[in-house]
Amino acid sequence: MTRLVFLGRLADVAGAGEIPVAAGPLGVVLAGLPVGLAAALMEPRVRLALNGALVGDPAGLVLAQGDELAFLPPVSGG
Amino acid sequence: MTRLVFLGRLADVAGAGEIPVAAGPLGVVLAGLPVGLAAALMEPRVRLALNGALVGDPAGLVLAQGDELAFLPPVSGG
Amino acid sequence: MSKTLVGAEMDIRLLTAPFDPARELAAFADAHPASGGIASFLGQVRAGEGVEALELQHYEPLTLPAMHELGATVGQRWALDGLLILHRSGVMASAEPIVLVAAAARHRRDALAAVDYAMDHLKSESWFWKREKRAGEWHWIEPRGQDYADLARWWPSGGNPSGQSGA
Amino acid sequence: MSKTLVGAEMDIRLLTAPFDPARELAAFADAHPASGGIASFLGQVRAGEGVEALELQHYEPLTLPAMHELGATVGQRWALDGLLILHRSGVMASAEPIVLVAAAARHRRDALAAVDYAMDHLKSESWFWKREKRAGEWHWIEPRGQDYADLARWWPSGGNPSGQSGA
Repeated sequence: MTRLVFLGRLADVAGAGEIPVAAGPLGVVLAGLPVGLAAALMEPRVRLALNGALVGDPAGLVLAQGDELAFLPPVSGG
Repeated sequence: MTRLVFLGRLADVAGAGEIPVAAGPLGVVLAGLPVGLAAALMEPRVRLALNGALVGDPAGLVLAQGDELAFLPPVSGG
Repeated sequence: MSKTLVGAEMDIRLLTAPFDPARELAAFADAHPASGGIASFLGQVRAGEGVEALELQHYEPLTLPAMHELGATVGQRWALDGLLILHRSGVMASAEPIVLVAAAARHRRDALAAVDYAMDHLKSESWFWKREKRAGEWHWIEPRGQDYADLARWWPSGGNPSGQSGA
Repeated sequence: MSKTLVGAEMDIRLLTAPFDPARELAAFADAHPASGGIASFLGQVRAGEGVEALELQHYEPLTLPAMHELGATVGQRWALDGLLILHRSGVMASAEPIVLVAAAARHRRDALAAVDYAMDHLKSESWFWKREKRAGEWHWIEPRGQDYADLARWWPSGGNPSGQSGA
């Protein structure tokens, strides 16, 4: 199991702050999500953080057991 | 009678925060003061205020009865 | 409460409950009697304007580390005796404090510039997602263009500004 | 306590006894719940460095009127909801507050710039004469060159800066 975490408005789109998914390549994980959610997560301005570290290039990312992948829309600031 | 008021280090030179003097032209008033004090008061950086209003050009100033003439050395700020 | 030492004494906290800015500032001033000046900025939820509540969401693994990085940058950039950065997350009511930044320094300009810089970076680059409740409905807030303009003041001229970095 | 109204609510006071900056700031923040931000600067007598006491002398007919003029200028120059300028005169001990300036504004930059401007002008142009007691002896303080450099930041480029004007 691995967890997808949604921040800001992405949590509204997902209907939850996080969801559990099966480990595997990110492309496969996204393909298993509702199409509206997958589209929102793949917007270019959405950043990714894997286990608390920002992901430079998400292409080819493979989620392992216990991983936490966070989807970060543009921040609104403090 | 008219009063001369000394601010900052000028009060030290005068030995008092203010002194009473006879009314009359400023030049005459200054000539009646100890020479060291008169010299300190006439330094170009010393500003004058007559009854609370800054004096633009002290030349020809004549002190009337009840006037207060303040000698203001450069301020050190707040 | 989290403390780091990088020259200036740092007090950087991410708070999930209301705080008292006057008490925090008084403690900060008491801690820095040798500093000539203390500059501060307090951001609070604007009363009126129909905003019933404000929520700031943070992401634990990123938000606080980025605040510490910002503190370290500010502490290296200006000669400070101390730096305080308090930031709320969670739901806040009208007029409630959101953020308090204070800098203690020997020289006034260092303290004021440090607060200015920290606020610009907190407002435009920190990992917070904000929404407002109006007429019973929550609305997410997108970044304001002004925040990026404020930030641009700190770029070296001719520099190549990077995108949002989170610190 | 003296109040003037010029758009922003002004609270400008020349104090001859110690004041509590935390209490003043808390009251100021409470008075401006609709302001997004409150910037402030607190100047205090530096502890250590051999200074046993600081004295600020004022000249009643000039000092307070000039503080009010400065407040009016600041209130016209930036969009503020409120402006607080408190300044001590008399003898102050180590770590005692000297000056507190606070500005409440809808926008952060207005509040910070207003405090910055007010401090620069208070430090270099206001009618105070300062002396320090070291090893039992009082010494008058001359203006610092830095104060004038700070002030020059606000001159319009190409402008013709006047000499010290007292406001």
